[in-house]
Amino acid sequence: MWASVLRDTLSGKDFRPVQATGERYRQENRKGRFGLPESGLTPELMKDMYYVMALSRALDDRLWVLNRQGRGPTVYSSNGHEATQVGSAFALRRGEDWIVPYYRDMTLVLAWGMTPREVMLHFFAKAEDPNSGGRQMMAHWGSRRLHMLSTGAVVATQNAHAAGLALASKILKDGRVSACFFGDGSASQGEFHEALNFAAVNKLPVIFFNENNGYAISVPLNKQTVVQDISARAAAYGVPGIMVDGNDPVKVYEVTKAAADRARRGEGPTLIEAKTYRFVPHSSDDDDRVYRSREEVQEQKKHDPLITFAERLLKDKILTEAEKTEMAAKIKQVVDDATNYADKAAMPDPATIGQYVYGGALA
Amino acid sequence: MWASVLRDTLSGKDFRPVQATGERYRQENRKGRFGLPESGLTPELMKDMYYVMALSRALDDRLWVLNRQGRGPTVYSSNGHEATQVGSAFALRRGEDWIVPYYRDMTLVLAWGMTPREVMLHFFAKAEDPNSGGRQMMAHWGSRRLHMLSTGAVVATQNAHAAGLALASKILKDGRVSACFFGDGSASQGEFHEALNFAAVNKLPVIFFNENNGYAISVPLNKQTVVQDISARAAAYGVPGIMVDGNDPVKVYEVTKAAADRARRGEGPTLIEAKTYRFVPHSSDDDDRVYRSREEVQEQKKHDPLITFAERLLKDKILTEAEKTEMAAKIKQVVDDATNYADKAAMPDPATIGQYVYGGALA
Amino acid sequence: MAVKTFLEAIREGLRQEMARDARVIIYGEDVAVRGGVFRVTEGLLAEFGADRVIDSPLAEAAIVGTAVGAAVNGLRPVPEIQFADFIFPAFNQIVQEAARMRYRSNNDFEVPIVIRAPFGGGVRGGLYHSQSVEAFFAHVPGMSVVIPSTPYDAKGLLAAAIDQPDPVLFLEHKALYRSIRGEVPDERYLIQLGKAERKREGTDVTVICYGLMVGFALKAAETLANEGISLEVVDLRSIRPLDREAIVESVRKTGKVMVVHEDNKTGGFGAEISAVIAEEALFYLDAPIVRLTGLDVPAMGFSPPLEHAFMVTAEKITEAARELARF
Amino acid sequence: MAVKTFLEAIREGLRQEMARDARVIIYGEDVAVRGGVFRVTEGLLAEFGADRVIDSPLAEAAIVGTAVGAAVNGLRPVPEIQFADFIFPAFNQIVQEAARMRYRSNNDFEVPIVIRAPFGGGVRGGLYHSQSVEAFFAHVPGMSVVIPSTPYDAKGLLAAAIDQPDPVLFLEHKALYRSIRGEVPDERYLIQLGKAERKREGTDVTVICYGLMVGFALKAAETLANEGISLEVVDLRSIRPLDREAIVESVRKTGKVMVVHEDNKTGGFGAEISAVIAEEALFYLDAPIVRLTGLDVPAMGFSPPLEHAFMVTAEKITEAARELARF
Ligand SMILES: Cc1ncc(C[n+]2csc(CCOP(=O)(O)OP(=O)(O)O)c2C)c(N)n1
Ligand SMILES: Cc1ncc(C[n+]2csc(CCOP(=O)(O)OP(=O)(O)O)c2C)c(N)n1
Ligand SMILES: [Mg+2]
Ligand SMILES: [Mg+2]
Repeated sequence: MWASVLRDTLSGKDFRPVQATGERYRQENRKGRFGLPESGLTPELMKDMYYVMALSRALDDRLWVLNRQGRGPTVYSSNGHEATQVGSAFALRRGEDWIVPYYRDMTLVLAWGMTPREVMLHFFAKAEDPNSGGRQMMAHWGSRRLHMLSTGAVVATQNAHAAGLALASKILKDGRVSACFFGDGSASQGEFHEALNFAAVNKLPVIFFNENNGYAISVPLNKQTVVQDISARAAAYGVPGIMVDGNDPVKVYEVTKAAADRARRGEGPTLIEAKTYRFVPHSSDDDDRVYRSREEVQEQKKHDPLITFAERLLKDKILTEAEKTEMAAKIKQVVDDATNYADKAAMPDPATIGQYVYGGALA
Repeated sequence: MWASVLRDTLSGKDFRPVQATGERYRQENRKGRFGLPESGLTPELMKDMYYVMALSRALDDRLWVLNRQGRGPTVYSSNGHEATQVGSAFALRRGEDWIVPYYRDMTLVLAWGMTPREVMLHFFAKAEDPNSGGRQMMAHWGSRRLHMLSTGAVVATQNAHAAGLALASKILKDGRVSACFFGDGSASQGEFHEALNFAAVNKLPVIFFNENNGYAISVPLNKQTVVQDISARAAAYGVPGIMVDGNDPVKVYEVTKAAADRARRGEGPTLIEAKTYRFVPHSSDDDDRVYRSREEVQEQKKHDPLITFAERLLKDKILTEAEKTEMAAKIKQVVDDATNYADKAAMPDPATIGQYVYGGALA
Repeated sequence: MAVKTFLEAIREGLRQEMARDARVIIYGEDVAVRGGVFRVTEGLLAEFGADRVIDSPLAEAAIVGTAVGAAVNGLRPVPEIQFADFIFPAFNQIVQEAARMRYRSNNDFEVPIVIRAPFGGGVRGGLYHSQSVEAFFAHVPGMSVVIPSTPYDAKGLLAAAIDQPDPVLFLEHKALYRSIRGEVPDERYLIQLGKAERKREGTDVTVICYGLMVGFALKAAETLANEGISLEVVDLRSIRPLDREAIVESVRKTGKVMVVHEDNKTGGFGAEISAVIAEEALFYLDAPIVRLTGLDVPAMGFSPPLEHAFMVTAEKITEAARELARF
Repeated sequence: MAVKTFLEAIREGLRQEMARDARVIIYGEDVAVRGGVFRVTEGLLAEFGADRVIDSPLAEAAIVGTAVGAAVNGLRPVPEIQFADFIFPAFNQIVQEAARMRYRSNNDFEVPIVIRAPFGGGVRGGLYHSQSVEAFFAHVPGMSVVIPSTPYDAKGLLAAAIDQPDPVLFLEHKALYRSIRGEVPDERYLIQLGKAERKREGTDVTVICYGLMVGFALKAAETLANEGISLEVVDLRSIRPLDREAIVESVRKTGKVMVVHEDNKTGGFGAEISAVIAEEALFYLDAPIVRLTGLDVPAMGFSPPLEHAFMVTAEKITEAARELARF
């Protein structure tokens, strides 16, 4: 099923949510072959994962170029977070489960079914942007079709939303799991705690997924909090807190899968913390040289998940050099296509500004 | 020095803050005699503690009578929390350290130097009420003279205030410790976490004192949170979390003293959780029979700190029966005096309603 | 049809909506076992079970924030904020999240929630159990703010609020809960949001008001009728959406307007009403627009003299309206 | 005297206040090492040290809440909220705690804090980096809300705000930071809160405004002067306290008023200005009071056509003022 990502993202055509895919995962699983537990990850899926990571990085690179050329607005990157995001997305039921993304999550939303064209339409704030119709700044993702709840910019509000989605799932027994994504800085917000506590008490099927990259814009984690593991917060609420190497998409997949299974069994929420790093400034308006050394960034780049995962797939013969080259060419084509498509797309009609303040009788 | 509580509360006369009393404590300490660590607690102080507890209970009883007679407004009781509050107050430097009380804290504020007359003036909302000049509902304590920060009703806001008081102490090096008090329900508010985290990162001299009585009005702790020990939250922030029997004023004294010493040494905040129980409804407007059984309340009353502490003092020959009787008589006199005084005191002048919205140039 | 108190009408409305639509759930502090601190939700736990009537942890931001998510995923949550004074920790979730969701997602998502909150003073609540908070929320596009004044209106407006697929703040004046009674149909009925009702016809002075103030204005009208002064009382019922037509129509008739609310004056919702009139009906005015409101102090005091000095009363309305009529 | 940008004037003001009073401290997200996301606090960490310029955790309620405590215990905190759009998690601490502290304690405590926040749009900020939040806070007794429009005013008002022993919200329009320059005295000076300034004298139409809108109104006045229409531009500088006298005086002169702000119309601060005029200067009006404001949609869109459709511009002011002058 995940091979469809390849097609979807290439064609930009409409994505149809696929219901309950767990069975399929289980059938395709080849236990032990890659030293993995029975998680459902196949070589095919791992290749898809890599594809989405590479696509996301290339798309991100393009956004920066467009910004630096003065052709595009502010960029918010997932550059560095690709493994974390692809691993978690692949472990959930795309289009059926709910995700509530963070602005850092371009890879996540690509993995979840948003097409590069759609990302570019959002970036350029065009009328066709499926996230907000050009109303929101880049990286404020959302799509009912994909079961991806719209987010604003006030960090950590999404945590309560995810708990709420899960509350409905519990009451309606719809079998869905909800997952929200947030940064290490966001974990300082009271709402993170309120949401985690609320979910724990009500045993809600929700995953709180923390992408700990060690910085909140310029503020390093040791000024943000004393205990450097956000996952340590879980214990206070009787919730499992799991730490995972965010540069390893397979490990991230496994812990997310385990958390989703647990949620579906009615055992309640899980807090996952993926240790990761952002290789670029906070946004294209930021200058990270003020607050972190080039040496630190270089050191971190040694663990660039895009490179290490490719190496692993090549080594395990899941991917061949030829395929990789072919993929890169495809990706370039997809990114060009998305850029051109979105560039030419229409701007929102200013006459629509008053639309959708209210629905129902008040519309 | 604490013997002055007796005099102050009897006379209702102005209380003068006493600076740095640690030395005095140390001198008066008789290590080992009562099986205590070198905490500074003397028989004299323990007797004072008991006096304040008994005074508070008697005053509280009177408030309920006044309410039930239709002579007084809503009552918020510390009934059941006396040991917790007296133990913590005695461990701090009265009038020099800062306390930020909770509405549940009548015993605390009495121990901190507020006189029964002042409490009654507050209850009756008279002009002379030193807490708010009759502006706030009962149990919204505050006094600059006593270094007791005024509180509103929105729970858990006081935690950030205490951290802020301590931030100033750290910067100004004034040697003060700040302590805020809050309930188990309040710990569900995000601000509790934000304040704890802020204090931990900045190593602030502050004590977060949780009075865990197992209920937030009607909501039992197991609906409030999964882990029933609020002190367990401390670990996530690199802060000591200490649990103590809130029915034992001496133990509460000791842990609070240790936390204050730690704070003064510049080692940062401590979260203390005192397990306690409220013997009466949430307020005089509440009916607790709806949400807890009479058996449960009776069972808890077996550990009534007022009775158990008296027994202990009698057994240890710190208090004699004669003294206890004399105290009770004094207390009755004090409570009568306070009631009469406040009853006759003037109501606020409605013409003052516009005062004190602004100070300085805008007054 | 039965005679019910304001509180009973709301409870009956909740019960009826829950019975007809399984998506409606209730939660908040003390709403289940305790039936709410004012007993509004009493009996609902027994009738609808613990899945649909939930005692939540003490955390307003989480209450509203989870309601947003639950609404998106198919429910119709009706969360309660125990006192309006405690709504502010949830301010961000209401204003920035719930109210902006439809717009920011270009109509992809909607948030059908009704936040119920007891508000208002005159009940010895002091600074933190008496506040009027409507102006903050009426400023927010995407929100609706409903403030009923009678048992009949309360039930009909509540049904319409639950029907509305966007966030509604439903403010219940505490002083009305048990003090007024009125005929309330047994069957379900909806009162459209944004429709004011002329609660009394008059010719000399228009009093524009809502909530507790409506009864006070009617009392004042009664008193002044004996003096030959005729008050028209317009009950807005919801302040967002606002029934501009009803306001302008009445102003055209009487030429004299008094806006009455309990909330602080400066920046209170009365200012918006004045501004609408100054925009749309200026030349019909025969006198300055009078705002009779709570004073510009942080909130009403607890002590009776302070509370009384703050509160708008029937007497104060009578006096101010008499003066305005004579202008 | 030197020519400075708006941003430099604020930075200079902060520097000067910190140098003269060791109790003044600065904190917030990214304010120290990074010098703020807009670079307003750049250099202050180096000059005043890490004790007085603090990078705080990402938690607005804690930022303001701790500032309240720190102020009570002897400091003069000047916390920064990174964008005004993110002030709402701290709403309760500002409105219910900081602003009510003096009153609720019967003058026992005061909370001298100045909350600085960049606000406003026209900078491609979209829904969550463009908001105008002044109306929420101007409704709150105990608060002051200051909104400068020039480098000179910014520095003088900032000093007065820090001098004021009660909470002040100091709103800095982002579009002004680097776009305008002006003479700023080197020495310290205070501009009293609550004093409007007539930024241009005129006779036909009064434009009442603040912040970014002042420059736009002056531009409109320039344009219309060529057409023989004379605009008077009143810059409120602070909206709470509000200079009622200055408003009434100008209305008496011109008889035509236009209130301009970027914030949403309904319940925006313009309503209060209208209401004050309708109360105190009604019979001097020769035309309905015009409110030219942001639209009643949740916030301005990110896409340029949507942003432009929302924003009030010099052109829109010119047009509306022309029409009003002809009324
Ligand atoms: C409540 C709130 N305050 C401030 C901001 C401004 N801001 C945007 S991103 C950010 C840092 C977030 O850090 P983190 O959560 O670690 O995410 P990261 O960017 O590192 O992925 C801040 C302070 C915001 N969006 N929301
Ligand atoms: C933010 C907020 N929400 C609701 C209330 C109403 N309320 C007053 S006390 C209380 C329960 C508090 O429980 P807890 O903190 O355990 O204190 P206890 O009364 O048990 O000592 C509630 C919900 C409030 N004061 N503040
Ligand atoms: Mg981060
Ligand atoms: Mg409790």
